[in-house]
Amino acid sequence: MFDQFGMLPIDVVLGVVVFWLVLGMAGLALQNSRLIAQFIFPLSAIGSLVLAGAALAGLGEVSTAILPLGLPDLPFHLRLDALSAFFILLLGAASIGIALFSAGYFRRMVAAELSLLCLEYHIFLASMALVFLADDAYMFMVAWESMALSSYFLVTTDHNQPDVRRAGFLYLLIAHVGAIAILMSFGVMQSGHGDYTFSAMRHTHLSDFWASIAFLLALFGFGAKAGILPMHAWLPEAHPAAPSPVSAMMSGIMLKTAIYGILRVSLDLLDTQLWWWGAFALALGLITALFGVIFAAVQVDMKRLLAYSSIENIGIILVGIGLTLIFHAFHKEALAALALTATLYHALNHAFMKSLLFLGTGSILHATGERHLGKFGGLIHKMPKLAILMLVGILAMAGLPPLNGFVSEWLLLQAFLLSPGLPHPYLNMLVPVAAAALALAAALAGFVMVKFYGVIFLGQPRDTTLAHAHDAGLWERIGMICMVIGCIALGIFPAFVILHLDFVTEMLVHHSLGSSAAQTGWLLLTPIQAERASYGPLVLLLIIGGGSLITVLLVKKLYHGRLRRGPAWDCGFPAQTARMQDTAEGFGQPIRQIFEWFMDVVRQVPSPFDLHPHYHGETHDRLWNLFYVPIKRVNEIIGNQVGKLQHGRIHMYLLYSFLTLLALLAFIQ
Amino acid sequence: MEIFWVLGIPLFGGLMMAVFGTRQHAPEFNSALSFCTFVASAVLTTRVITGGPFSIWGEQFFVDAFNVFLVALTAFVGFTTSLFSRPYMRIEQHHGKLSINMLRLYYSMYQLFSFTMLLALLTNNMGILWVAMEAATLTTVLLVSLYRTPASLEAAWKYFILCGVGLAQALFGTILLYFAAEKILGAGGTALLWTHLNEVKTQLEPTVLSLAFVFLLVGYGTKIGLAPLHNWLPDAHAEGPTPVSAVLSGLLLNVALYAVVRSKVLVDGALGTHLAGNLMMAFGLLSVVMAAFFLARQKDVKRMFAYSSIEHMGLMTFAFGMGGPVATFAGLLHMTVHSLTKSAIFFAVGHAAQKSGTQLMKDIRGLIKTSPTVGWGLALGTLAILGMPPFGVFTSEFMILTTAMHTYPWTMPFLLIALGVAFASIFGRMQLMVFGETTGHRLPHPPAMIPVFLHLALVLLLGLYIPPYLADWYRQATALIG
Amino acid sequence: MNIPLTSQLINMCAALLLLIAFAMLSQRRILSLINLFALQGLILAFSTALVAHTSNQHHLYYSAGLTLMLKVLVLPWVLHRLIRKLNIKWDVETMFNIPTIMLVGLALVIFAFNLAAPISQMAGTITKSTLGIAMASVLLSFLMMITRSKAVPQVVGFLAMENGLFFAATSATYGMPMVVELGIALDVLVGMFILGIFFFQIRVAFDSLDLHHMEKLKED
Amino acid sequence: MSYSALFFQLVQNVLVLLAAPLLLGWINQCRAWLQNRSGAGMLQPYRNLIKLFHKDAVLAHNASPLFRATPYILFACMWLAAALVPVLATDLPLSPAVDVIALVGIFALARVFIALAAMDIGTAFGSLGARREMLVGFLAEPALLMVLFTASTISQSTSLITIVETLAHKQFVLYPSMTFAAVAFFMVLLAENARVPVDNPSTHLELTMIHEAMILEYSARHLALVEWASALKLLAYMTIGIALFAPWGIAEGGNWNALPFAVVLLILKLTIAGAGLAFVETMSAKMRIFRVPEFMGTAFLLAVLGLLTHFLLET
Repeated sequence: MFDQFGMLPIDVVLGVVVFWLVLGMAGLALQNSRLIAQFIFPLSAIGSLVLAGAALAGLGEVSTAILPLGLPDLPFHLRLDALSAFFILLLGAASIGIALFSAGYFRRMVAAELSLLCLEYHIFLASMALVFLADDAYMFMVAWESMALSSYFLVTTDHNQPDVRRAGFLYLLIAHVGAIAILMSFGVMQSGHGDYTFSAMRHTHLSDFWASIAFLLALFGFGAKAGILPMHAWLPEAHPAAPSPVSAMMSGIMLKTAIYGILRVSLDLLDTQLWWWGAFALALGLITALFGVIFAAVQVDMKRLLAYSSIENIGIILVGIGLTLIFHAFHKEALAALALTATLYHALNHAFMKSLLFLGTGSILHATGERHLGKFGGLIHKMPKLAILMLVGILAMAGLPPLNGFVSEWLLLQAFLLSPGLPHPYLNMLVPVAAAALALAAALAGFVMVKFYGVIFLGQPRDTTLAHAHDAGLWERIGMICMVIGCIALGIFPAFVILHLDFVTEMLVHHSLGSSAAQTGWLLLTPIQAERASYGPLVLLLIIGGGSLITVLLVKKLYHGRLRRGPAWDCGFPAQTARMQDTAEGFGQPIRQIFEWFMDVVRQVPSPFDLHPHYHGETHDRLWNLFYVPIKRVNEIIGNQVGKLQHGRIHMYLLYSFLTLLALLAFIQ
Repeated sequence: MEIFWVLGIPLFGGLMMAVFGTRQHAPEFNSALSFCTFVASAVLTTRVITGGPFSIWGEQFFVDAFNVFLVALTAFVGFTTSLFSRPYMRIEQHHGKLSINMLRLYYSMYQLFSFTMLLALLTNNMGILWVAMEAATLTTVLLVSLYRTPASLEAAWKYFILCGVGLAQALFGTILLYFAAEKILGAGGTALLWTHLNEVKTQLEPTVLSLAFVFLLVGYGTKIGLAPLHNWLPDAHAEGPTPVSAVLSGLLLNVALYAVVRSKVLVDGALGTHLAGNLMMAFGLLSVVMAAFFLARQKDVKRMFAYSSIEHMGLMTFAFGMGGPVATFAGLLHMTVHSLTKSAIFFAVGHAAQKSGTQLMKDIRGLIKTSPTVGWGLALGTLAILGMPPFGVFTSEFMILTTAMHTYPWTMPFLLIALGVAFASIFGRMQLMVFGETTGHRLPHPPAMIPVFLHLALVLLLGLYIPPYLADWYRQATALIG
Repeated sequence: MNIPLTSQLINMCAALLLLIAFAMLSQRRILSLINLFALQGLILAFSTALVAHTSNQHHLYYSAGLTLMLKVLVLPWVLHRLIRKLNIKWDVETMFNIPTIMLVGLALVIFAFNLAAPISQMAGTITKSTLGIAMASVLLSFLMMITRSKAVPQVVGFLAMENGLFFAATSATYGMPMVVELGIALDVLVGMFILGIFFFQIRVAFDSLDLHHMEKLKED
Repeated sequence: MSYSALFFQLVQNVLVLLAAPLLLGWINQCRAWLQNRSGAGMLQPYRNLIKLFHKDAVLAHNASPLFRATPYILFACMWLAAALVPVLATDLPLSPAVDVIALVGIFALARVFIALAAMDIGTAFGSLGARREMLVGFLAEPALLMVLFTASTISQSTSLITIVETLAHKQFVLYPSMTFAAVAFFMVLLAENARVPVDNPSTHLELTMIHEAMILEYSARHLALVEWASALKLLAYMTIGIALFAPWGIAEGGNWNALPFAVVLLILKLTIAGAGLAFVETMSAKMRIFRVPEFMGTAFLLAVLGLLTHFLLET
């Protein structure tokens, strides 16, 4: 695409990165809200568009570059191969809408804060692009931590609130611990020859033990960023704390950098893959997915709900990675390609649908100033345009045909179904159970999304302030429409998408679905063979859409269209107040009841004689008490013990030094 | 000749300040002296880089890539600290904490302290090195007790006794070194010259040298602040004036580490084993871990960063202990960036504490609101010291950790836990100080934030791009250390 | 075995030094402590002079003179003046169990001898066994510093440690190069000077030189 | 795609549309007989539909467009689902577009829409129904998927046609896995179609109703479409059951000759299945709503066990 200008895709990508950085600086220099919102952010969207285009062009070819920065013997190596191009494509495509949305969303922010935010926003974008581009461990880590740092400052935009500070702290802490683990993983992979380039790591053969260590460290490190259990604690805190476009970017794009990292390390940098890595990832992914969706079902804060839903989706993606690894380890490359395709597809889908939903919550937040689900209701009447866009989002998120969420789940389930025949009996047993759990998670996602949409948009308004809600602005809608288009296009034309994903699967597992996926044309998606499985979303859409239309027409034609408006019937109940609807807590109640052993529920049940009864229930993460609190306690205990060493008496200090001396003398003797 | 200027200016300055330290423009004069020292050291540096190592005055002074780099660093940080102390000390005076005579003492001792450090770095004689270290202790003891408060006296007392005793061990180590060397080199002047020792190091008696190294390590290690010999360090940092904390953390600890590394080179040569390295690694690791857990319970901001210095000195000791081109390179780099960053942090912390009127972290709030420069300086400095890229501290930690991961994987859990705990402790507190609603009030003099951002910019540069000549310089030093 | 008289004398001095170190370890009264310190200095100067005589190292005479000046005359005088000025002449140390300390000291001596044994084997000097004693007295002084609760005895312990070091330097190695020795002497002098100032400041700030008052800076 | 295939598809489309209420009528009639009532006759559902279509629609004041659109979407989904299941012949051109997973997806789509519509008015019953429906759904959906997976793994395909062809073609083998699956499927069928013991389609009792609670606010043509969709759903489930567990006698490919036999056989199967359903419904009591998750959980467990059994015993 860019060849005629004598540019490689990687040059274009780098150009966009620089362009973003310049935009960020310009924003800092401008100090003018209106200009930044209406000028910088749309330009940033153009950058994203160019980036996506370059990445699309870069899918098929490998290009490298070296920047004269970095360590003395290790300049920044950059490489645009299929895997990075795919994720850059994801970044570019998803950030278009976010940038356009931001143009509307931030226009009323205080200039000083906005200019700072603009800088951090663009550094965040640029560092994510560089994470994908990096071809040596040092550059990767620099980009990785810059990303964490810039997003930390974005999360703490509203730092006057203690909750926000706490969220930011937790976020950066977990991210940093993860980063150290990643660093150590690179340390294992560079295997002592001091060459930190990825190409050197690719050519290093590690023993199974060390390869496993590297993999586990990477899984831990990247998992901390992705929100894989039990490192997920930051996610439901940080996403609600951040401004909505930032949440969208973090959830939609940043989490994928971790996925990228896991894929890069496990399938590209390590030359051996052991099957149990896959089984481990699979199990972890399932637990994460189920955990996320169950907690999403009981949330009462709309952004927390979406954050937990992100945990679920990351879990699903990890399941895909696990399957890929299992197949790859057993040299079932076709199946590995299928599972990998599903993984990548889901990552792409999630970028669009979750960003869309987060952006939507931003509009709602602006219109109502509320995040608590218990205060909403009936917004479909106040914000009809937003409601339509969000409907697409929740349907996609719930994994319903013919939208995109379904495609990737379909592919993943196909991969599960085709897995029998693995040379390992336990795995064969694990796989159906895993498929069942995955199906359960997917079904629960439907529950969550119905709750989300129903409580916010449908029913009667639960709060009087909602009367003043206004619909999303033009820029905001344009941004969200970009996302909606993405969701629909990805849902309707899977065969076309998979043709592009093939570059990645070809690179990582040396097999692609291309030959079979589109063998019956772009209309039908047939990952292996038409007889084994096929799916035609466009046909589905046409039939359901057409069927509905025909029905409407027929009903209108054959009968009549008479319609009266009246009060709701509700089995004859006379009083119809908004308080009679299910609250968000109420809607989640069955899930809470079923999975109560799973969570830490604090309830306040009103007494029967209370005239104004208020039920209050809070659900906490049990892992917090099981995992994080003990760590904190141990830390404190050790801290106290260590603290006793420093008790102010100089004699004891002398004694330490004396004993140290004696011990060393004894030692060398 | 440059060496003469490098040493002469601060020595002369110290005497001058003792006389003229009460004048109104004494602070500016102080900065000017430090600047001259810096210029002289820069000239010296260029000469060494272009012309290679040389020694003068009967080989009593010796300059190679290793020490000239520390000389340049010391002179530079000495200069920026003098810039910082100009408004800082004026504010302290304004707040009534210091009298004019104390200021005279401060400026005089500041210059002498610079002199002793530079002497320790430039001398070729292990004995003089010891003398200079002891002298550095003595000058800083007076600086630490500058405020004459009970707390500062206590801190200074502990500092004096602990470091005095520690350095006595180092002297014993030096004597043992001499004892071993005189067999080969003969009694007299040359037997303590490092260059000569270095030439004959393989012939030195291993048992004596291992014994000597233990004493040297314990001795200078006290000065480095290695756990469990570190107990003076937090007190001295917390109770002294902030510029002193900055140079203590940023420079003096480095010089002590320099002494240990010089000794290690000799011992390694004599022993042919990795004993010295292993001891250093053990000390380093212990320091990192213990400092991390100490960090978790700090209330005083300067004390906290003092523990952070212990942690980082531990990391450097660990790196030098590991040895090998990458780790040694990383250790040198870490010395540089730690000096720059930690002194920048102390500058910011000093002003923050002045703004809030306390060093207790719970009473320092919302710095970004009232003075964005102090707030951002502290925030960025803290993030840098915590090893966040793209700052240079990360660069060296990257190399240290990846090397350690490969060579000594068992150290990894300790390092991971320690770095994590340290991060949580420092970062959580920094966030509270920087963000949120403010408690501060205006300062009577504008804060000196240029040094802070100058240092941070350099650290940022080192994180992203190490200039080739600097890298060569480090490499030469690495080759020397081995 | 035919050991020259000077060597015997030096060994004798070494033994005496060790004895004094033990005596200091068990001494409760500050004044006697200072006197013991002066005595130690005297023996040190004597033995240095002896070494200078035997080995024909002339600079060691300067060292001996320096020691005599500094450690026998100046420092004890300064200390005497100090305690008179600060009026702490009658301070009595409360120490914990002296026999225990002595036992620990004994163990230290054995340890030090053990440590120095292989080195003494190869020492070419006439005074090869002195290294162990020097090390022992350094360690004993260290122990003394640990067990003292008042500031002045602690400082005396510190100075005694310097004496031990000096003994090691002269007897085991015929003395360090002159530059170094001068430097060390200067440091000791300046250190004492600073300490003197310090004592006054501490006295003003705490009303006492008892180290128990200086336990405020700690982790709490 | 041959014309005969198109013809088959068209025939099936029309047939399911027309036959669905009849099946419902038959079941209701059976229930009546079993309960010693005379019953309203098998054609009563048709009469109901016609009556509803003729009425004026009444909408609540705050009904949104979503509320109005839902019956049509629901109807289209169910129609599609019912039309996809190969019951008479296995040569259906629409079938490749929708495999078993997509089929489950279509059911889920319909469920989400009806649940959303139920919440739209903001009545107590509506949201209660929606919540319960989603509760049932989130357990029923994976169970159904697992049942279908059992069949898919046997036939190595998720395409309904291949499944049916494989199962019909194979020698009669008693698959233990399919037994588990059959039981699970039957439980899912009961739950998904709002039958006793999970739900009771013929009462409006607030404590128990699920499906009816959701459609309380619908009237006239909207209600008619919803009811018709329910009938279609029941038919679809019945035919899926037949296709999975008793596929014999289907006209494979576009075999015209086998068609009459297939039609007769299908009618027979449906008759028996309907009667069986009525029998089970009559014999069991409506369970408490809190028991439903356990019931569904059992179904899910059975389905997973079925799949596991397949891997254990049959591969």
